[in-house]
Amino acid sequence: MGNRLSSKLLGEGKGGIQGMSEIYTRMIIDLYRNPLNYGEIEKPDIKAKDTNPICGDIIEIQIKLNKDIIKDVKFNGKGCAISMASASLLTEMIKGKSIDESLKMDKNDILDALGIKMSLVRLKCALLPLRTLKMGIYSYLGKSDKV
Amino acid sequence: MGNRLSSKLLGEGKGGIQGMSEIYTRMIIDLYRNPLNYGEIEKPDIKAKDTNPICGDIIEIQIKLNKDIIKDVKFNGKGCAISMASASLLTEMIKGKSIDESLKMDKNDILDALGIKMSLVRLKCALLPLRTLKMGIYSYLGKSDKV
Amino acid sequence: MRKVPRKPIDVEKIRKDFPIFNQKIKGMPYIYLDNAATSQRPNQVIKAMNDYYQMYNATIHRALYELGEKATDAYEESREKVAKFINASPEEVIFVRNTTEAINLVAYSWGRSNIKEGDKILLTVMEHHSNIIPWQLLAKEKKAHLEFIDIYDNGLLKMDEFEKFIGEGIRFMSLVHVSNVLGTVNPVKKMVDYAHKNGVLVLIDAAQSAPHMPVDVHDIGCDFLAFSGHKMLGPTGIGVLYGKRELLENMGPFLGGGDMIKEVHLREASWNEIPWKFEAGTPNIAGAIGLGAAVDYLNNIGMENVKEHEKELTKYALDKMMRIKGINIYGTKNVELRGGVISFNLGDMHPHDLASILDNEGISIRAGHHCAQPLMDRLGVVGTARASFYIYNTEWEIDYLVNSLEKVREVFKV
Amino acid sequence: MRKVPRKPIDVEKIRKDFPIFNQKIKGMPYIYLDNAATSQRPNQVIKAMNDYYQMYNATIHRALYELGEKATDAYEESREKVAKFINASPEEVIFVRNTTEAINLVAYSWGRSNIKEGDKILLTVMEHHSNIIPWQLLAKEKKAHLEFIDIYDNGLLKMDEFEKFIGEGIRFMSLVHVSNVLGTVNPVKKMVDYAHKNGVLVLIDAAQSAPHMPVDVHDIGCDFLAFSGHKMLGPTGIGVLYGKRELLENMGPFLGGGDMIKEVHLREASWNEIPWKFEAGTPNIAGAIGLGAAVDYLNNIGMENVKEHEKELTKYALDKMMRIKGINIYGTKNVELRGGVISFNLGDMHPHDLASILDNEGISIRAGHHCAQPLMDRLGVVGTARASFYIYNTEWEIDYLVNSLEKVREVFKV
Ligand SMILES: Cc1ncc(COP(=O)(O)O)c(C=O)c1O
Ligand SMILES: Cc1ncc(COP(=O)(O)O)c(C=O)c1O
Repeated sequence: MGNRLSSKLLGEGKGGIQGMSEIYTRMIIDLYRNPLNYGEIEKPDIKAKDTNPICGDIIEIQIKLNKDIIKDVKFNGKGCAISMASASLLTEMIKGKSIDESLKMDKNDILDALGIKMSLVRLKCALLPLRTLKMGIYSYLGKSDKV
Repeated sequence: MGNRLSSKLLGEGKGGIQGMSEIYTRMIIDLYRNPLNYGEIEKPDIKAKDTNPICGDIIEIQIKLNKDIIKDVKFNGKGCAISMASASLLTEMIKGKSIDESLKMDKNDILDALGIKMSLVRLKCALLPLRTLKMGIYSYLGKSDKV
Repeated sequence: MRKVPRKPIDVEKIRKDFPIFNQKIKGMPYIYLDNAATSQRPNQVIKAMNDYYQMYNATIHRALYELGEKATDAYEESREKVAKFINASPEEVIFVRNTTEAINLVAYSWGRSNIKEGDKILLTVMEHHSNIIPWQLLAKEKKAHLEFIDIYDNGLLKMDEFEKFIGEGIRFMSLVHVSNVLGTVNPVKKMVDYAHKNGVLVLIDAAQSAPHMPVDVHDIGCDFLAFSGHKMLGPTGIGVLYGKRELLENMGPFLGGGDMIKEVHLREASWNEIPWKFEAGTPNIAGAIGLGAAVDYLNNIGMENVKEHEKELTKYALDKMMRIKGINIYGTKNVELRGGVISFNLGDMHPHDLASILDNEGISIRAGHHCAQPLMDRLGVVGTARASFYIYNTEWEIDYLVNSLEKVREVFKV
Repeated sequence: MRKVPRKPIDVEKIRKDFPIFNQKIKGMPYIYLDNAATSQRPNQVIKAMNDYYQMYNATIHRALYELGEKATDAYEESREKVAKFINASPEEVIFVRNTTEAINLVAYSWGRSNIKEGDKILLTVMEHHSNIIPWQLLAKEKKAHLEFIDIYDNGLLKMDEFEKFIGEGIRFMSLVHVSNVLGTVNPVKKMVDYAHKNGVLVLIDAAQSAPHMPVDVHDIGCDFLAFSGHKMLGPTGIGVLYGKRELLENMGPFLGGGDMIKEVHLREASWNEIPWKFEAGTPNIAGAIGLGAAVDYLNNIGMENVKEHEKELTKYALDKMMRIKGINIYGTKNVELRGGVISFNLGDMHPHDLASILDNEGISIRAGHHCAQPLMDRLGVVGTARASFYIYNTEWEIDYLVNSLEKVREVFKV
């Protein structure tokens, strides 16, 4: 999973740019400048917001469902390039998936998609969108008595 | 000062006994077993008590005056050999002196009298009687408006 | 806790790890018998701290650079080691300065919001000042009462008094695991069990147990447990408070500042998750790393083996010391019920004189009230002399101690 | 404070004392610019602690044997060094873990018995969380109020607001000497003077000043002053609270336990003299000794020279950095009014990204809210990147930083 997408998106950009940094690939910088699925959805079925207390990054994810299928998803918020790129990729990946499938996604899916290795501190940035997504799904399932 | 007395009392005993310890001279052990001026005075003019919080040693000094002259002095309390010997020697030294003279006594007089060198912690034991004495004299002078 | 095969400790090998024993004190091999006060530190612990200072010195948690990451990893890895050592989860392990701060943290944070006027807090007469004063301060503020379980003359707790107190209504109990004076090993598991059945929370002061025997918080079942790094081969300035997760999560903060917060506004703030909620400001990073190395060192020996070694030394010492004329040894003589701590007096000698003379012989023991004045009052003494053992002590050292005591006795005509 | 002739710092010589600079990080010489978070430690400090652990490791104050005496002497000698360093008396110097604990000590001990319902406590918007949360906790408990002095956009305090607040009735003020974000050096002497004329006691958070410039508590006139050892070449886990003698003597204890008592009975106790009244339990002995060595090291250089060196670096850095396109530097550009701390942002880049990329270049800077979230809110940013200097930093390092920032700018298309 995810691999497919990351290789599509990564294109030639994998690896360091001008030797500056192993983690700031062109893809990540591009996604920071031009995020995918950034914005809001009218009357979303799922809506969740979380922050990373270490850096103050803040992400909100909004989802429109068609039964159990994620019909549309948007995110907004403020954060570093890693968390923004991660949110772009995550929203791209779950579009059209069922919420159950989405729940099964884990850390490795995100890292594969980003195509980089990173330190523990930055990992928290990378995983913030996924954590927010799961929070949102769980509380939706809770409210709708489906768990 | 003091030297006179200490050499009198020290006799042959100065220096370590059986190599056990430089500070436990025969004099000190003898004074621990048989303290000088131990006891109480009826209706003392000066009476003071103090403790060494590190070890719980407690010394009370009682003085009978004849004008400004120390006519009689006794001590009582509980403590280690150093503080007990120091109290014996101190009371012996101030007998017959004026209270002003007594106030002038200092650390070196006590150490000379004991005839030993010692560490900071034990120094507090050695000086407890002198501190108690001075406390007593000062509060006497304070009460009698003589300062 | 790591399982290590039961086997006698190789003291000669261990002593080589401790630089302090490679020097002579007053021309004599150094005999250190004040381990209940603080232990010595092996090279491994010193090196772990030096490595931090020399190779990856940085602050933790918020540093985004490589050395900061490394420091964070080392600090949190130490927490995991400590957690395993007492069979707890890492988030239940709070780094503090020492046992004293750990107990105060509970008294301030849990105590001030749970103890009400008229409540009773149960202690014992054998507590260290660190496990008395925080409760006195709390009781005074809240108009609560302190009760104390007495001991028998042999140094064991009066269990019927304990049950009576619990039966009469107690809100909280704080109890020493192993007495630093009597050596008594209290039956904490049984007592915690009984207390819990009566709804009483229990803090265990493990300052003298965690360094010397296996301590398992799940087995004991206690709600809080406190100990100090410096008594278990670790550095000074680092200690541990264990607390049950649900309790810690529901407690308000103690010290406020950096790292213990989630969000701060001018007039309100929210707290970080446990354990960090209780670790305000830049912690003793090197100290925590050193403590981790100390735990490794003890695990390599095996805590069962540490305990066995000390039990044998204690037995040997009691046998020999009891034969000294005029000696008075406190506490039970049953080594199954006591740790490696022997308090004694010699005739009418002041314990300070005893310690001073032994110091001149190159032997370090302790003398005084051992921060347990109420226990001294109970024993009717101004203080005691105390010899306490650890992994590097030998029977030969005990022989030397006993010989010296015999000489002291003669000199002082006891 | 020792008088040392004014002369430029010999950085090459100094760097040799710091083992961390003898290694390469990612194959590059290590550029450490996070000194406001924590400093590096010289060999002299590490050695002082090792000597204690290896040669005279023992507890202090109550040990009657030679090594215990030696440890006590070294510990108390460090206190004297620290006292001289800030021109205080030794009994006014309390060893704590860090600045955070120092401030909490005052909030708990002085605050809880002096702050009453409706009282106002004055802070500033540029305070570190450590100088906010303790007062929030106190204010909440006592139903007191917090007031905050705002800043101008150039990072200087609004002095008219300060005077207005004082005029309207303030019970206590706690104030940072040098901001860890803006670098602003507040006119503490003048402010203390004005506060005292209005009967307001003042605590100075000297975490960022004591390491970097001469600090004289008598000259400043403050009632309390707090700082951390780890930011001034000393070890982690040791810090200092200075308090005026009369205040400390009249304050109740904070933590209860061994060493801070005079006499203990079952239900009451009396306290030791200052400073020990506030040092409960076994302290960070090695940490205090290490801090003493750090003070020696700084004295040898001379604090005036330290200050001058940093001023020159800051000036050099500001000049160069201001030329970077898209950079936003916070705080005053007047180096007479700011310490060696430069916070900045680059275009719309997140400061974390900046720090991460620089890390890859072998440069350690900080990024985030710097434990000053209210100040971030005031500045309208999520965080900043921050470079901060110390005695071992050079102009070459700043050139390298500036070069790297230029490259980052290109890559990120700022
Ligand atoms: C201004 C200021 N105050 C307080 C602190 C807190 O210091 P510590 O974490 O050592 O307690 C710091 C350092 O982070 C600081 O810069
Ligand atoms: C039983 C007991 N509790 C508490 C303490 C206090 O330990 P610390 O001084 O490390 O806080 C000690 C050690 O002195 C102790 O023996």
